[in-house]
Amino acid sequence: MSEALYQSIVLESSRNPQHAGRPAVFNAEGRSENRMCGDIISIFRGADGWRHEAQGCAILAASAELMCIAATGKTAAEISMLSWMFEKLVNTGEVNPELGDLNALASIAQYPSRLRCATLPWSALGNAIAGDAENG
Amino acid sequence: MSEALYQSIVLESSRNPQHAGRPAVFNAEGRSENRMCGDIISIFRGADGWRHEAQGCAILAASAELMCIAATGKTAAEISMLSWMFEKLVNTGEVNPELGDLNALASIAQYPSRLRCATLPWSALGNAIAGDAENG
Amino acid sequence: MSLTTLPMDVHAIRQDFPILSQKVHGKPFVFLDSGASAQKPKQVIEAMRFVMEEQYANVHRGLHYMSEKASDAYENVRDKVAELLNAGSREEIVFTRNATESINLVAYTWGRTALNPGDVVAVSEMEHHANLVPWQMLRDAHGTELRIIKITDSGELDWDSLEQVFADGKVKLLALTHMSNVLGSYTPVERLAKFAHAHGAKILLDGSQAIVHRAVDVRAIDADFYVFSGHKLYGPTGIGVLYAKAEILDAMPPFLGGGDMIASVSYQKSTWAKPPHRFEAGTPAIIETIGLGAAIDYVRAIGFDAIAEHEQQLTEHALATLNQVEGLRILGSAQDRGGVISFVMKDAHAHDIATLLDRQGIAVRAGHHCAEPLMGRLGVSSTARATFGLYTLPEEIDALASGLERVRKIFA
Amino acid sequence: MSLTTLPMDVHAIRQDFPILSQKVHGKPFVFLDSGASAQKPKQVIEAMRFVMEEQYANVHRGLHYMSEKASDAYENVRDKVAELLNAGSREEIVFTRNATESINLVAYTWGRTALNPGDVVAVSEMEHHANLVPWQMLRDAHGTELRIIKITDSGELDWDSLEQVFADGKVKLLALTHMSNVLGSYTPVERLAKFAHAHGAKILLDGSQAIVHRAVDVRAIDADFYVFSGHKLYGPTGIGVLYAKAEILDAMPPFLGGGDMIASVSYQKSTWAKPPHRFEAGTPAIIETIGLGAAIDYVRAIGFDAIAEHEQQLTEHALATLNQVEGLRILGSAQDRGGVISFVMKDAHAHDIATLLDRQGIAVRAGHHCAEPLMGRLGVSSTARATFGLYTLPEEIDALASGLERVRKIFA
Ligand SMILES: Cc1ncc(COP(=O)(O)O)c(C=O)c1O
Ligand SMILES: Cc1ncc(COP(=O)(O)O)c(C=O)c1O
Repeated sequence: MSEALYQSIVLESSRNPQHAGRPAVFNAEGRSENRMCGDIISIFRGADGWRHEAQGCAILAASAELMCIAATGKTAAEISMLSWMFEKLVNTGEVNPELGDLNALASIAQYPSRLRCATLPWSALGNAIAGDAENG
Repeated sequence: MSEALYQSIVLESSRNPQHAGRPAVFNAEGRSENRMCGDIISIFRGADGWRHEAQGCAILAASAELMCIAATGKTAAEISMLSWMFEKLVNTGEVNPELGDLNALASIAQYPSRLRCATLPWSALGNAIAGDAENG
Repeated sequence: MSLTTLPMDVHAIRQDFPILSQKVHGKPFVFLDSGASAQKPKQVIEAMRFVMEEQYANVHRGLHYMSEKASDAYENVRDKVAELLNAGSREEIVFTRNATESINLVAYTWGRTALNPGDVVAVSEMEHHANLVPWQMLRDAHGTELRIIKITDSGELDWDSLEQVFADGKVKLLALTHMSNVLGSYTPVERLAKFAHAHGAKILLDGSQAIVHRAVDVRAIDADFYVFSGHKLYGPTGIGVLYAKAEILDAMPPFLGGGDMIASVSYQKSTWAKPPHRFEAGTPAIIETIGLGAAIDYVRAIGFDAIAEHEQQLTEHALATLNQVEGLRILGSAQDRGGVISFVMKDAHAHDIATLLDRQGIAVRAGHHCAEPLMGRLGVSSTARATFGLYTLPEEIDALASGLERVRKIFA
Repeated sequence: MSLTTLPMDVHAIRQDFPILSQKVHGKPFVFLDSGASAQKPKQVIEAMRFVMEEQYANVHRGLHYMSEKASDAYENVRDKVAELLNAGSREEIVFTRNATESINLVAYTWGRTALNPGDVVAVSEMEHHANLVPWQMLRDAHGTELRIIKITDSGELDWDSLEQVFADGKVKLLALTHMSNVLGSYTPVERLAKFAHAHGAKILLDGSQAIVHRAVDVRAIDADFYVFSGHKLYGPTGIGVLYAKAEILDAMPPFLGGGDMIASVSYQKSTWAKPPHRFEAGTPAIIETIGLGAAIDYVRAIGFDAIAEHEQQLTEHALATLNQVEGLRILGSAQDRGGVISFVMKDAHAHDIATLLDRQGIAVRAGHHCAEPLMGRLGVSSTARATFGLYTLPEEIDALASGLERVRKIFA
């Protein structure tokens, strides 16, 4: 289907995110941006897990939401494994059962110029974890 | 004929010029050069008329020689008329009886990139006459 | 809008552009991105093929047949450009890579010699980065000042702001776009040139967008500098133009050093060739220049009257049609505006719009259009943009409108 | 020399170059001016046609199909160039207009930041103006010193002179040709790079001529900068290459300002993109870059081993054959020399030679070959020059020799 990328799970995650908004208190924070298109994303680890603040397209927002859901409750090592699998997913388009709902973004592989929109939240998450490690 | 430009009168004028060499005494002098190809020419008016010192190709040398012959004994006004007719000759290729031996250079019109070789002596002559006029 | 009212036979013109009959994602290709770069007619492609297959050699220094032919063809385009712009002479035309290089050339040479530290370069809020960053770099390297002339909410130059910027008499260069690549607004160039000159400033016009749609007469405008790119005017990439008045070019030092731009070279000192060659170092874009010549022949054969009228009709049609798409907002509403239309949509980001349109075969651009500061002024982070060329059909604008309806439904 | 000994099928190769079957002044076209610019194989012409007819749009910022295709094709050539040069990474490859611009880019950016007034740039007596004038301009603008390394009478670099020039430790850049465009001499680049580095200097190599004939490995050479032009490598005009080591590029400020070279733009301050994009402002030569990619594919398919051997055989044949022409003198006699042969003839000026050969269909170049100071060193005001490409046949050298016999007779 030609608009495969914009399936309901993606639209739903971008429109009605449950993990959006900066928590009042957080113990890790990461940011990433793509100035070429104005995308900006911040990731926070609050009391109830990972949250995001995304400014950009639907793919960015959906990817951020799905990522926060998947990352919450995971260790740094598990997140880095997830990140690696996600990278593979969006580059090859091959669905990976371990990725659950993140597979909704598989068809980004057919939209190479949008890849960055999907991976930007993961860079921010990487930054958050790296910063956390640095601080202690 | 494909080598029309190099007819005997041109070769002869370039090889055995009768008006070459700086006169010991001269009362007008002009110079022109084309640095793109290294051509340099100086023109002098000595006791026995116009003479040239040319450094360059056969066309330059022949044109200088034929010009000195044609210009000698002429007034500035007549020379400027000649120069104008010569310009026309080498641009159109149309023989002009009034130009006499200078017509040997008519076929330069078929060699546009060599035009400058034929007209350089005339620029130097123009400079000589202009300088002369300036000096009084 | 009925086709029969178009001022030229766009269907016949489309036959000249082979790419327009391609399919994209299985759909007819609707190309609404000419403002970024235009497609090439077969006349241009053929001119480039011809020189490569039949008359190619390096130019200027050759005494053989192929070099003479190529040199003639190359230099002949200088005459064509001079005619296109109604320049005073062919020596006022310098070939560059693109409009960007043309502006940088002026900033590096004229800017660093004719301007003194403390002198002001004024640009507007709606400049492409190409007409902003070089002046920032000049500021940082040479100590000139950079001032910004505001635009109104409708996307026109704010005359009050212009007067303020000029008030202290320090402005020595007004560098302005002739047509905004985001808002489609034309600037009143004759009036601006008069204003600049009356205030002791020169004027540089970025004609990248305008040259495509309107007859440009640099002498009627009294422009000091005028720049554009070949690739937006249906010509090849790799070739651009700088027009400058003869007395200005004469006084400018060279930009790049190398072959063809010198009069003589010795280790101690080299002397420079006369303009325009002084500014064309090294082997030029021979094939591309010849391609540009073919593009100029092509547009002039159609005629700028017809082209301008066609653009006008398309623009009116687009404004009317797109305004009917629910939640869509067109940016800018200048009186004098042309075939460049930027818009945003409620709930749909420009990138998503572009991607979804692409899947329907429709090519539009999305992003900041190399005008980041303007995005800030407009209060958006990016826009979607549809731009028209001489091959654009009203039906393609209708296709865009239905495509956008579909986008709206997905995001509704 | 018998054809059967040639290391590749030159007759088959010639079929790829449509222009070679043209007639000139009614005679078969004998093109011996590839050193100025090479002819283009139909694979290159076809690649350019393809992009213009089937996959064209502006690159980098597009989210639609045509832009993605064109961007991929464009960026893909960066990989091809990186492979051609054996660069460490694709980010070390910057696209320019030609070798001249590549050298100027280094002089303007690296030269004005990494070099201090008083630092020395050293070039040789056999540089093309492209590798001399930019360093003169840098000297005059920035206060660096320019030193000249002598060559021997055979046309090789004079090692004593090199050591003298470096003796006081002030040389910070050695800028040298990899192959002389007048004498055909190759320079011992590995050894020179070692020498330069041991003396705390960087090395820039002008590969305009060498790249055409030999496999170049910038890492094996340990070159800091390497430049060449597409049009001499059977590619289109309007596209050139600058290779520089990643850490050097990273530290270099931008050259031209505009679109695509920025990370972010605000009125106060803009930040620059990472290399190579930092150095590619504005719409690049998309079509020409893709053409260059096809040219690289073409020469690599033939293989540099075969190309180099072919050049070697032609050169030997030419030296033997031309030396038999009475009154002809070949300039230079370097041990390691290739397919560029300059000569003078008793009583016949180079211009007359070129014109008379042209009338026989034979294209050679005449003049100072953009190397005026070298002409002074050689004690001539100009030379005639025959240069060979991969399509050159030994028979064409024979035709040149008989053509020259004819010239000799005319002037005898
Ligand atoms: C050795 C050398 N360097 C530099 C150049 C300049 O090349 P381009 O004119 O393509 O910039 C040439 C070609 O003319 C050359 O032979
Ligand atoms: C108004 C304007 N100025 C300058 C440019 C830069 O043109 P180029 O990238 O061809 O140098 C563009 C095109 O992107 C433009 O629209």
